[in-house]
Amino acid sequence: MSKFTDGLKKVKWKNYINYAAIGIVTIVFGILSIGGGLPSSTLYLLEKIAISIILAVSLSLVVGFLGELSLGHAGFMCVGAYLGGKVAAMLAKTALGGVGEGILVLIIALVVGGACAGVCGFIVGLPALRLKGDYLAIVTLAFGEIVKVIFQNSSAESFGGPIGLTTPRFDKKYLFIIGLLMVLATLAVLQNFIKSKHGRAITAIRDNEIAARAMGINVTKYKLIGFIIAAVFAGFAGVIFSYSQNNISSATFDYNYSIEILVMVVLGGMGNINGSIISATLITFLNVQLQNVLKGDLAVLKDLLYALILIVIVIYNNAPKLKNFRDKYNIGNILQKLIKRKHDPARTRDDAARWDVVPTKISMDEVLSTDIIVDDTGDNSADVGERRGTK
Amino acid sequence: MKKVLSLILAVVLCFGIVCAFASCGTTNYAENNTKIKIGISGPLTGGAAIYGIAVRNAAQLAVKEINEIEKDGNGPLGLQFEIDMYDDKHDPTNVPTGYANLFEGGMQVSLGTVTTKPGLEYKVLSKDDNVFFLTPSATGDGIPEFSNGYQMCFADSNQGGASADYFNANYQGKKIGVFYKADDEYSKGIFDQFKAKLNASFGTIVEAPFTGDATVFDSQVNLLKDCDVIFMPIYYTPASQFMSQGATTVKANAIYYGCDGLDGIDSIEGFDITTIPQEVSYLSHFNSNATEGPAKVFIDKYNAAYDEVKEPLNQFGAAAYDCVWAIYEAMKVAKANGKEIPANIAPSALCEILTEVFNSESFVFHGITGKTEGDNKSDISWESTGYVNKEAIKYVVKEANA
Amino acid sequence: MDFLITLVNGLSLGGIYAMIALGYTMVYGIAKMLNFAHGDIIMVGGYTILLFIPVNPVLAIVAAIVFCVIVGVTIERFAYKPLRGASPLAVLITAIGVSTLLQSLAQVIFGSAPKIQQINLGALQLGQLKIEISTIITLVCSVIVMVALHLFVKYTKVGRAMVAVSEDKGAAQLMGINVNFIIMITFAIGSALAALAGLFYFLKVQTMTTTFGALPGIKAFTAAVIGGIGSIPGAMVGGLLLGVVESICLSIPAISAYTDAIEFSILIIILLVKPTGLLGKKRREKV
Amino acid sequence: MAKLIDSIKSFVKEKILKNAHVRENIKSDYVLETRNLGITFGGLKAAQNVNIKIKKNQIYGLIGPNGAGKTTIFNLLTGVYQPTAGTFYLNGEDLTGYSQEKINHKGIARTFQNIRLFNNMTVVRNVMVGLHNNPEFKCSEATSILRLPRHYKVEKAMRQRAKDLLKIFDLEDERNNLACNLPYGKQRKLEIARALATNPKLLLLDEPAAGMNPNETEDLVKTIKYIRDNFDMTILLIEHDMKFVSGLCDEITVLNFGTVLAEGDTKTALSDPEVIKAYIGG
Repeated sequence: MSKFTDGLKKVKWKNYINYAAIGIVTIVFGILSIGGGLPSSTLYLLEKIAISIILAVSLSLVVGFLGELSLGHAGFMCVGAYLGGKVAAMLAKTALGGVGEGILVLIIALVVGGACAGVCGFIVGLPALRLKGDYLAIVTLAFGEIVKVIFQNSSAESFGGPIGLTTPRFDKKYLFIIGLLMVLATLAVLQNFIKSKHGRAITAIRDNEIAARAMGINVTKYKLIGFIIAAVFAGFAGVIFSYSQNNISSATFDYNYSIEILVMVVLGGMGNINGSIISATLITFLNVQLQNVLKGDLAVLKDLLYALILIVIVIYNNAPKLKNFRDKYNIGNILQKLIKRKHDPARTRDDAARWDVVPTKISMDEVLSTDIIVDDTGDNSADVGERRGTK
Repeated sequence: MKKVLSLILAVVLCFGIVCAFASCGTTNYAENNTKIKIGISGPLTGGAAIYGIAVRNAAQLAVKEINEIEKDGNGPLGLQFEIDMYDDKHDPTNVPTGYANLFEGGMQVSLGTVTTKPGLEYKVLSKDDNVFFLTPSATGDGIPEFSNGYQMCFADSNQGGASADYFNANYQGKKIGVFYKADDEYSKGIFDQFKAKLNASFGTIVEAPFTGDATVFDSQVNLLKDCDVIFMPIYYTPASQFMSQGATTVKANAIYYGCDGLDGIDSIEGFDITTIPQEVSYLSHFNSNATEGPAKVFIDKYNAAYDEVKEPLNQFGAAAYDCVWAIYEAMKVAKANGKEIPANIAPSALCEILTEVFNSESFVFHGITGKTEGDNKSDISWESTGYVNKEAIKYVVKEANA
Repeated sequence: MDFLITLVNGLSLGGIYAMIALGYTMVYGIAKMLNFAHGDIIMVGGYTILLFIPVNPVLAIVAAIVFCVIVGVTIERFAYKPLRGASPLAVLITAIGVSTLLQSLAQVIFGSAPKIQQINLGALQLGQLKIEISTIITLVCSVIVMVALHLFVKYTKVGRAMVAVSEDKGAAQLMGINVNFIIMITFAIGSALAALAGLFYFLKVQTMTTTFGALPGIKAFTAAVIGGIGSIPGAMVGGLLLGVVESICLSIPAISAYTDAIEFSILIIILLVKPTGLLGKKRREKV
Repeated sequence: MAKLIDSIKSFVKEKILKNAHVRENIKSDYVLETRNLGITFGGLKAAQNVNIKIKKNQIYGLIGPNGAGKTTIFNLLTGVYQPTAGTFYLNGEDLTGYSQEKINHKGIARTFQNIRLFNNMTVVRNVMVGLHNNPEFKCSEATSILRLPRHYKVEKAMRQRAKDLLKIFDLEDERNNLACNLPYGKQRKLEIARALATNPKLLLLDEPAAGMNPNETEDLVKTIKYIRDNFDMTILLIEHDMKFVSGLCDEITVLNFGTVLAEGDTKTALSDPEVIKAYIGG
């Protein structure tokens, strides 16, 4: 017994607070929904929130931790939605469709959608090994657009072409529960991954790629893993999205959608998973609510507001000239002073400094300013080899 | 900073969720209605807004007229009507939320969606709750798939087929070109049917598709410059761009031939159709520049009520006007048959009543869309599949310059 | 013959892309940032032209240039300047924010409905060739602008200062060059080019929407990267290449629906073969 | 089909791999041996015909005026640049042409002239990154994601090892500070600790004493000797400080303009007239 309570005391509850919060939301709303006490609008909202959180958290792995800018996250989602949706549509009519109220088909669709998106993540990750920063950003953007065009021009029998793919809708009473469970799974995988030696390696690559290489970190492997994991979860989000709609069309997954996900990640604080969760929830919630309040062209005031908040927050967090101001008037610091908890690194426990949470400013200068280490000697390595051959 | 911010956000969020809860409760959301609520989902912002706005305005016009007849409970039904519109921005992902808002707001009967893509989402959701809808302008073939859905406009396949018939009869021996939007269900749907029904004697037709938000049509103009007849199953904005970009390059005696999407092309602000040397015509159920008949009466009423430059009328609006009246007439028939229609009738109950009327062969609605003769209104009836039966007319918007 | 027309159309479209790409590339070369909002400056130019063209076409052009320069410099001053020295990712995200801001502002002011303004300058008959006059004007003007820009950078004091700043900001400052001023000038030139591009694009499109600049903006960005971002001749080559490819793809109905995919695939392939674009300079990190 | 595969194979062999370096191990008594190592950038010969031989447990110095090509040699030995001529061997194993990661796995670790720490990570975690590839701490991604007991065991052991290493450099108290908040001298020491964590056979130190005050330098000399003795380490270092070099190094190589000016015993090499000329600029 005492061993058990000791064990409980050792658990760092702070690390699990997000699981707890989402778990409680899932249980409370799940009970209400099954009891029939929730209006459809709330159910749809919860579905959307779950999808946004999965997207934002998975993108934050690439942007926040790996330090690469990806503008094609909606493209991965598109692949997941279309392929998972297609599998679901095909299987729903077969005998499998009846097993467990369609849960089995949903699981198969998730696996297929996630796997296909993962393969795309691998393909997009390959250029990431040669390209950096701005160049990689445009490649991911291009990938998203290519995926969109391909699905748009598919034949009516395969993926529905311009009219979109007809997908089975899951019972709305349960879909959001599945969505929130997927959020928990996403959190479990990503947090466990990031808070391990592998996550440390990824953060090291972001902080200083050359030093990471010199430490023997396999940069190729970890960059690919980062891209693949993010893509797989975007694919999951896509499958859930396809289950939340009767008809999906690739125009939904455009570049603006990727930007919206990026905004969620940035506003939540890059590399801050809990921040991403909160900002994804809030932005989705506001999107839906403001759409009802702001009619006509005034609806755009919402975008105007987001843009302004985005600019102000980024400038506030990053402007070199505001550094002193930030340090002086940081509410966190002020609160700390009020509570009088003096920060003494020597006395704090090992995990006191949260290495997985970094300020928005990532010292990306070096990472971004080097395109690639190339030999000035010639454009190709054959040239190099030739000289060596003549030794 | 971040912690406090997130705390505030969390509080706001909880507050919002509680608010969302407040609306939950009864299953018949229309219980407290004092008027019959007609729901519409359509674009009020974005590129397609012009259609949504026309639908809203025309529907409101019809409701106003009906309410005038039904004033003080003296009308045949003793009911008042009102319109509730949700801005879906022509984006199907907005539809679930939009539909839920309408439904939970007490919608009893609906005009469905203005455009097809959101309509594909809408038809399933409304089927689940059994809400009757009669869409003015969602032309997709699959829209009236379920028993609760009806169309006032021609379905895409009908338009494509009718156009092909017209070509077979009138344009033999001419070189045919098609300008269409490859990633648009309306355009592609009509084009596919058109191609299938067109006589083989025309030989190969010149296809000039475009996609996405393309606005530069140099290449398409170049492809189609030698054609005698150019079929344009698209909406009028890209059509007008094509015409003005190709004004000098396309054959001066060529004929532009479109479908109902071209209606309104002559009333676009900034686009002067007289500068186009070619003939512009389309096959439609309504001519928004009609100079006589019931259409003219409606157009005058519309233009008196709304700003004709900023919110121009088009066939979408005319169809919406007819939709509201058709629903009203159907309710009158039902009442005459002894059905009770209280103001707070549940949507599914109303749906039962209306489908029965619409499916009966004797129900013929007289409207302003379709072929009218003199001052007589057109005859419009529905098949039990939900497709509309009425006659289409070819309208020549502008003759070719001599 | 058809191919010739396709080529001319492609070149004129490419000229527009090149002009926009020049803006991207100059700002990248000198301020080391991707100005994602550049495409929306085109939109600002387009609306200005739309507003003033009923008054006087020449006035419209001048007004568009002036207004775009003001907007461009203002954005630089208030959104980008505070972030000088911060991480490029932060600047990029701010630029995305500015882009959304401009678009939504335009929608608040002008509404979301497309605005059409017909401009028909007629066509030129050269034997069997029939070419729109606006196409020729675009082609000629874009060539003139590119040559002028090249000469400006090469032979004027400010131009050389720009080269110096792009090579080494710190050293340039030590040499007495006012770096802030040079960056401001770069934004001004980029915005003026965007205004011109807006004019020519408007001649082609004749319709204004709030997303008027988004498509040419992304295409031009692609062009700049293909040519090697930061390189002025690269932007020209990339722009023209992309314009011609687009025109050729569109002229073949079988693949025209895939035009965007083809263009982006070309981008990816070029980047994989030459990670710095066609004419981009390689930079070596000192270890 | 088989014919096609053959033709592809021969194509790859002839066109792509035509001049690839064929690795050949040698028998060597030296920890590091370079043979005619060289690299050219365009027309610039940054290093050529460099022959260095380092015996086990030696502290070997690489000196020369600015731009002599010292750091270039380091970059060649760690795979940042690929040599255009020559080969190098670690304990007789040919490492020429390997990637940076692979060379590190084989046993060469380095520090950088301009410090490259993982600034947003704590001190202890910087060292733990160095321990990443240690076979003792092997733990697959799946193990970590599923939080199997192995994950906790490995994390704990890694932390303990990192702390032990930090103790040597007197950085234990700083372990939970962010690396970027350390004073300059301590950052240099942390870099050495991190390099040491990768368990190398040969340690390359690029100007370890740069920017340190005399006390710190003296301290560093002691530490380097301690590392050599207790970790059974061979060390190659670049340094400008002559006093530091002569007090520490057993042998040196003097470079100028990419070529070797003098080599051998520290005292003799430093008194070579060519060297004096190069430094004083006669």
